Amino acid sequence: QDDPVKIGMAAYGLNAEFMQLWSAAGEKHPAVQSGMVELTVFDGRYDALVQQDQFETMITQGYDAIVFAPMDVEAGATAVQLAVEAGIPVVGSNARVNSDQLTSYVGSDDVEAGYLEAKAVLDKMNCEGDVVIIEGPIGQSGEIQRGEGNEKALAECPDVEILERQTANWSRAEAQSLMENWLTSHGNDIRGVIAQNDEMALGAIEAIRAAGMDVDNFAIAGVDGVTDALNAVKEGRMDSILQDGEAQALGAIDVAIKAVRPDYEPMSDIWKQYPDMPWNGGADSEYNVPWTPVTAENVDALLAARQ
Amino acid sequence: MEQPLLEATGFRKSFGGVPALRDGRFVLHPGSVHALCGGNGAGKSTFLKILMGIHHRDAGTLLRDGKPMTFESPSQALANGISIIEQELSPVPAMTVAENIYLGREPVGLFGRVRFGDLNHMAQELLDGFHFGIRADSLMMDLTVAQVQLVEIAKALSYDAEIIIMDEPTSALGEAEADQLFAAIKTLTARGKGVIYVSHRLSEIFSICDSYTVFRDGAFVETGAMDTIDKDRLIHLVVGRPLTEEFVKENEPGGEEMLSVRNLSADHGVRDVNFAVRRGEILALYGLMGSGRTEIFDRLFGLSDTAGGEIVIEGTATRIDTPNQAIAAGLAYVTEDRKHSGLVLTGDVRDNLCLATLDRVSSGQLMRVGAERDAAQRMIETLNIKTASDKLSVSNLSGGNQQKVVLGKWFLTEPRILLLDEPTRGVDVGAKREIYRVMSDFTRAGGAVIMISSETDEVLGMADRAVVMRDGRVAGELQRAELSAERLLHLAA
Amino acid sequence: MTTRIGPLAQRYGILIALILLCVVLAAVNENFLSQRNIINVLRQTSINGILAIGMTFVILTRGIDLSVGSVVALVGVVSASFATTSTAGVIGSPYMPLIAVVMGLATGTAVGAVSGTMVARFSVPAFVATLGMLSAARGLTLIYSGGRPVPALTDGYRWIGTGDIAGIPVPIILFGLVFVLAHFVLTQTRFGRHVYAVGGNPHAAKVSGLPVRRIRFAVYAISGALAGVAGMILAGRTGSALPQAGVAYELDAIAAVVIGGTSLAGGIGRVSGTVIGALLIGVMNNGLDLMGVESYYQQVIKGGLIVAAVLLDRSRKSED
Amino acid sequence: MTTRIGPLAQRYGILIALILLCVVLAAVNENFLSQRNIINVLRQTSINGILAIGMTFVILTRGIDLSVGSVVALVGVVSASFATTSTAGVIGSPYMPLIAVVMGLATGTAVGAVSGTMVARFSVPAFVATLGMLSAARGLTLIYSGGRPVPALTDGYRWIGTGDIAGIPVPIILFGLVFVLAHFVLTQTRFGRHVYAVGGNPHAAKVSGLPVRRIRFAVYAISGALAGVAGMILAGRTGSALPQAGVAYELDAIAAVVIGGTSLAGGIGRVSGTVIGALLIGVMNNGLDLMGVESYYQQVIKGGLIVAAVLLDRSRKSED
Ligand SMILES: Nc1ncnc2c1ncn2[C@@H]1O[C@H](COP(=O)(O)OP(=O)(O)OP(=O)(O)O)[C@@H](O)[C@H]1O
Ligand SMILES: Nc1ncnc2c1ncn2[C@@H]1O[C@H](COP(=O)(O)OP(=O)(O)OP(=O)(O)O)[C@@H](O)[C@H]1O
Ligand SMILES: [Mg+2]
Ligand SMILES: [Mg+2]
Repeated sequence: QDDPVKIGMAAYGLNAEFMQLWSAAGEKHPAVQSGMVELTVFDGRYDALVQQDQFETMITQGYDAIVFAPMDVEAGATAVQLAVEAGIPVVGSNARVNSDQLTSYVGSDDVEAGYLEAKAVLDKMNCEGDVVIIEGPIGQSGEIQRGEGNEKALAECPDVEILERQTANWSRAEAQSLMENWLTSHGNDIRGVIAQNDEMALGAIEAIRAAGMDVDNFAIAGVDGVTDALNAVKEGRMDSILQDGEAQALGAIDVAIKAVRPDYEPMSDIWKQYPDMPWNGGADSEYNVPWTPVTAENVDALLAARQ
Repeated sequence: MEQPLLEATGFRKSFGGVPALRDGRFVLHPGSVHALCGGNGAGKSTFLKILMGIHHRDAGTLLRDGKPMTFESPSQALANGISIIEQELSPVPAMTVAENIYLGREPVGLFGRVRFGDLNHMAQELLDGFHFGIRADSLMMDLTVAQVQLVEIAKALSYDAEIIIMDEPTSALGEAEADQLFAAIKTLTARGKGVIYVSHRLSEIFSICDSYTVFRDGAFVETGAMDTIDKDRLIHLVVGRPLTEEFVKENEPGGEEMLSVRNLSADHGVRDVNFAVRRGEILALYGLMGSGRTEIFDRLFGLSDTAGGEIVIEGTATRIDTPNQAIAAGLAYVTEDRKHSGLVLTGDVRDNLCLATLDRVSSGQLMRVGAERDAAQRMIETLNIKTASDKLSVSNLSGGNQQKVVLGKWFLTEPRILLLDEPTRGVDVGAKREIYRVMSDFTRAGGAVIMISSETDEVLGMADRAVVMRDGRVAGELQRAELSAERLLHLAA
Repeated sequence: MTTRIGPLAQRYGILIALILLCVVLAAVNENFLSQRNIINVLRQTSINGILAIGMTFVILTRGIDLSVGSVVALVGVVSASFATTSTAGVIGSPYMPLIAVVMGLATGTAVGAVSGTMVARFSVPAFVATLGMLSAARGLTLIYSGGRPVPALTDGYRWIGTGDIAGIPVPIILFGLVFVLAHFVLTQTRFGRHVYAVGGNPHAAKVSGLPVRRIRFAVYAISGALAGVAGMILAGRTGSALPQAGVAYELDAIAAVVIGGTSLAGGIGRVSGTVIGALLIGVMNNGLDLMGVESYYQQVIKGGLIVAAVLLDRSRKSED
Repeated sequence: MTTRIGPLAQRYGILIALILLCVVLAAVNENFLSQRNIINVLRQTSINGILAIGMTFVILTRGIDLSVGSVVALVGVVSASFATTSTAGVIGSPYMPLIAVVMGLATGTAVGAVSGTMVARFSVPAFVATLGMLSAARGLTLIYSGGRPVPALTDGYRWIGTGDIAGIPVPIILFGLVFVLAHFVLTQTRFGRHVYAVGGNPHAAKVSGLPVRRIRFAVYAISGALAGVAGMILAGRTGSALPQAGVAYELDAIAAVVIGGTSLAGGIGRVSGTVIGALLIGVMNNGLDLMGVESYYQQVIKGGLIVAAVLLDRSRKSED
C-alpha cells in the first residue's frame, strides 16, 4: 500500500551498552519487522553538534519522523526546531530536551531514579554512616536530575554525611580508581556508595574488592540495569534500578508512527506491560516509563530477556 | 694604526663543564682577509658563533669599532654589520633560493605582501653576479650540497656587512666555484670590508689571506701577517708538532680487478659509465660540480632509483639494490653530506661509530657493550677524534671530528672496497694525514679505494689513476704518470 | 623541468581522493549533490575547517595545539554569557552580540597566547604545553559555567551560527574568509614566509635574524583566536554554549592538516590542503550518515577511508 | 668527571619534579605514603604505564600510535570472549585463561602489525595510519561485542587484573616486567640500537644497512602487543571487557612519554623517563582525589602541574 514510514533514531552515542539496547529495541519494533517502518539509527558520537548535523541530514533525506535521545538538554532544542520547521515530528526518548516543540516525550524520570537508588542505599544503611556519590559527566541532564533525586533522599537522612562527590564520567574504570583513592583517604568510614549509573557502581565494587574489603559491608546502588549490574544484584552486591530503555524506544516509535499515520494503533506490547502508562491515543505530551527496582525475585527474568 | 673593525679578547666558553674555548683572541682590520687557523675542535667555530651571537660567551670582551658589545642574538650581530657563512649548512629546504637568501629582509608592499617578483629578480642578479649558475626560484631541497653552499655564500655577501665570517665556505665546492668566491672576496676587501676566513685547505689560505691567527686547544697561539710565515710553520702551529709530508702513499696497485662497472646508469642523467678499480689501487673520480660522481656512488651502494648497468665485484656479477647488499658485497660508502646521510645526530659518538657494524659487537641480539666501547675507542684513537668521551653526542663535535666519525664508522666494517665522497672535507691537516695513512694501509692490505675529490692536490697526491667525469659520462682516464692539474681540468671542463 | 611534476601531484593528490569520494557518493545517493546537502556538508565542515586552519599555522612551525577543543568550549561559554536573552535584557543594547564576539575572540587569543608563551618563551614542548591547556581550559569552562550550558542566546548572537548572507550560511562565509585570509598570510606575507622558515629550519631562521620566539608565540595566538571563532559558531549553531562541547576536536583538526599534506615535522604544507583534508572528513561523515551505514561499520570504514585517501596521494615523499 | 653533570640533571630533572610532588602530597595528606595507597598508585598507573612504554618505542622512531586506546578495548573483548564463565563451561579447561591471553596478545600484535605495515611499507604518515586504526579498531570492537560488555569473566582470567603474587598485585608486576624488558631491549640489544638510529636519522640508518622498514614495522607491533597486555589488565580489573573502554588513553600515554623527556622528533629518550612520566600523572590523579579537590579545579590544577613539572625539568637544560 503506502510507502514505508521513514523514521530516524538519533542516539546520543552507541558505544556503551545502554544506548545499544535502546537502539537495538527499535530494530525489533513490530512495525519495523513488518516493513511498515524503515528505521535508520544515527550515532551522535556523544557530541550535540554531530546530532544536529544528523538532523540536517535526515531533513535532506526526507525522513518522516525522528526519535531523539539528545546528548544535551539545551542544544537538543535547536535540532528539534530545525526538524519541526521542516515539518518533521520529533519524539523525545530517554533523555530530556528543553523544547516545547516535541510531539511527545517517552522516557523515565531521572529524578525519581536518583531518589530510588539513594533510598536503596540509605535504607540498607538504616540512615546511619556516611556515603560517597559518584556522579555522571557534570552538566548532563542525567547527572543533574539523578543528583537532584539523590539529594532528596539524602535530605530524609540528615545524619548521613556526604564524604566525597566527584564525577567518573559514567566510566567503570574511572570510578574504580576514584573509589580506590577514596578508600585510602576515608578507610572504613564509607558505608554507602551512590553511583549515578551502574557502570560506576560496578567500578566501585571492583575497587572495594581490590582493597581486600568485603563488599557486603557497603550499601551500593546504581541506575540503568545493565547486564553486569543485573548479575551483581543477583549475587547480592548492589542494588540497581532498571531503566527500561527498550520500552522508551518502542513507545517513542509508536508515538512517532502515530504522528505520521493518524490512524495507527500501537503495535508494541509495552503498553500492556506497563498499565500505569496508558496509550491515550498517542496524544500525551509525556509518557513516563516506570522504573523497575531490580530484586532477587525479578532478576532472573530480566537476565533471561537479555539473551 | 687605524681602528680595527673588531677586537676580541679573552673569549671563554664551555659546554656542560667542558671548555671548548679557553682564550679566544682576534683582531680584524678593515680591508683585510684574516685567516683563523686551528685543528679540528680547536674552537674556531665556537669563537665565530660567539661573534655572531649564536652562542653566548662565558667571559671576554668584544670591541666593535672600538665600542664594547655583546650580541644576544644573531639579529643584533647582523644589525652591527656582521654576517656569517656557517660551517654547517643550514638551508630552509622547502623554500626557494631567493627566499633563503633574503630571509627576514624580503621586499614588501601593500598589506605586508612580499613582492616575489622583485625578490626573485634581486636574488637572480646576486647569483649571476657571482656566476653561480643557480636559479633563484628553485627549491633549496632540489639543490646539491655544493649549490647549497653557494647559496649560503651569496646570502652572507648580500647583507653588505662590514665583517663577513666565512667558516669553511669552500668545503663542499670545486675549485672553479671557489675561485668565484675568491674574486668576490677581493672586491669586498677593496671596499674596506673585513673577512674572517676559516679553511683547512692551506693553499687557499696562502693565496687569499693577508694575516693569520692560530688557535690550538681552545686558546690563542699566535697571530701575524701571512707573508711572515710559511706552510710548514703554519702546519706546525696548527698541529702542535712538525709534519713533514702531507700525503702518505705506500700502496702498489695489483693486477686483479676488484670492482668493475659496465654501462652503468644512475639518476639525473648519468649513463654509459665504464671503469674498474684494481686490488691495492686508489682510483680518483674527478669532475666538476654536478658532473655525476655522487650519483655513481649512490648507484653502487643501492641508493639510486635507477638501476641500469652491471656491477662486477671480484669477478662475480653482483646485484645491488639496497645498502645492505652493498655492505654484504664488501663495500663501504662515506657520503658527502654527513648531516643528511652520515650521522645520527641524536646519537653519541659510540653509537655512530658502531652503527654499521652492530652485528659484530653483539652476540645475537645482545649487545656486547665492552666490544662496542673497544671498537669505538679504537677508531677514536686511529683517527684522533677529539671528543670528551665516546658517550658525547656527535652533534656536539666540531665539524672535522664529525667527518672522522663517519669515516670511522665505515672503517669498522672492514670493507674490501671503500667509496669515499670528499673524505677529507673539513678535516684538518693533521687528521688528513691520518686518513691518507688509513687509505694507504687499507689498499696495501689488499683493498681498493674509489675517491671523489674536488681538491686537485689530493688527487695528485693520492690517486693511482683518475677517471674524469663530465655531464654524467666518463670523459677520460689518466694514469698516475699522466696526472696533472691542467690535464684533469681540461678533461673535466 | 621534470622536477616540477612531484610538487604538482603532491598538491592535487588528496584533491583527487576527495573528488573520487564525492563521485562515488553521488552515484550511490541522489541527495548527495543536492544544493541543500552541499550546504550541509560545508556548514558541518566549517568548525573543524577553521580549527584546522589555525592548527596549520602551528604545525608549520613544528608545533601542535591540543587545546583547541577545550578553547572551543571556553570561548563558547564566555562569549555566550554576554549574549543570553537575560543578560541582553540587563545590559540591553543592540551592540551586545558585538561585545560577546569581542569577548570570545579575546578569550581565545588569550588562551592561545598563554600556550604560545610557554612554548616560545619557556621552551616547554608544544605537546605538553597545550595538553596542559586542554585540561586547564576545560576546567575553567566548567568553573565559569558551573557545569551547566549557557542557554537561550539572543538571535543576534545566534546569527553567527544560523544566519545567512545571500543564502549562504554565515559559518560557511566565515570558513571561506578565514581560508582566504590564512592562505594570503601564509603565501604572500612576510610573516607567513617566516612561519615556514621557523618550521623548516629554526636555526637558519634565528641566524637570519628572524624573531623566532615572536613567530612561535603568534601561531598559538592565531590558533586560539580561530578556535574562538569556531567556538562561537558552535554556540550559535547549537543555540546554547555547552561546557562539554568540543571534546576531542583536536584530533579531527590535526587529521585534516596531516591528510592535507602538511608535515608534522614542520615547514611544509598549505592551508588549501588542510581545507581539502577537512572537507574529506566532512564528506565522509555526511556520506556515511546519508547512506544510513550502521554506526559500528561506519567507524571501520572511516578508518579505512582516511588511510586510503592518503595512500592515493602517492606522490608524498617517503621519509627515508 | 664534570661532564656527567649535564646529562645527569637532564636525566633526573623530571624525577625531581615527581619527588617534589610526592613530598608535598605526603605533607598534606597522611594517607599518601601508606603502603596501600602506594600500591593503588602503582596499580592505577600500570595500564597507562604499559601503553606509554610501547608508545616510547614508536615515538623513538619518529612515529606515533594513536590507536592504543581502541586496541585496549578490542583486545579486551576478544580475549575476554575466551574467558567468560559460559565459554569456559563449553570449552571447559584450566587452560582457558591461557588461550584467552594468547588470543589477546595475538590480536594486539596483529593490529599493531597492520598499522606498522601502513607506516613502514606504504609510507602513510604514522598519525594518519594510527588515527585510521583508532577508528577502525573501535568499530571492530563494537561489532565483535555487539556493543555489549563481555561479562562474567572467569577467576583465572580476572587474576591478571586483580590477583597478586606475594602481596604485589599482578598489574604492578606486569608493569615492572614490561619496564625491565623494554629497558633491556632498548639499551642492551641490537634492535634497541636500531630503534634509536632509525628515529635519529632514518636516511643515515638506511645507508648504514639497517632494515629500516622492518624496524618501523616492529615498533608498532610492540606497541600493539603492549596495548594488548594493558587491555587484558583493564578487563581483568573491571571484571568484564567493555567495548567503550580506553577512549582517549592515547593522550595520556603520549603525555607520559613526552613528560619523561622523549622527543617527538625521534631518536632521544628512555623508558625510565616514560615510567616516571606515567607515575607523575598517576600520582597527580591520586593526590588530587585524596585531597578531595573538586573536579573542575582538578582539571585546572592538572593542566598547570603537567606544565610545571616539565618546566622544572627543562629549566635545568643548557641554552639552545
Ligand atoms: N654544543 C656543544 N656541546 C658540547 N661541546 C661542544 C659543543 N659545540 C662544540 N663543542 C666542543 O667544542 C670544541 C670546539 O669545537 P669547534 O666547533 O669550535 O671546533 P672547530 O675549531 O670549529 O673545529 P673544526 O675545524 O672541526 O670545525 C670541540 O671539542 C667540540 O666538541
Ligand atoms: N635532488 C636532485 N634533484 C635534481 N637534480 C639533482 C639532484 N641531485 C643531483 N642532481 C643533479 O644531478 C647531477 C649530478 O649530481 P652529483 O651530485 O652526482 O654531482 P657531483 O659530481 O657529485 O658533484 P658535487 O660536487 O656537487 O657533489 C647534477 O647535475 C645535479 O644538479
Ligand atoms: Mg668548525
Ligand atoms: Mg657530489
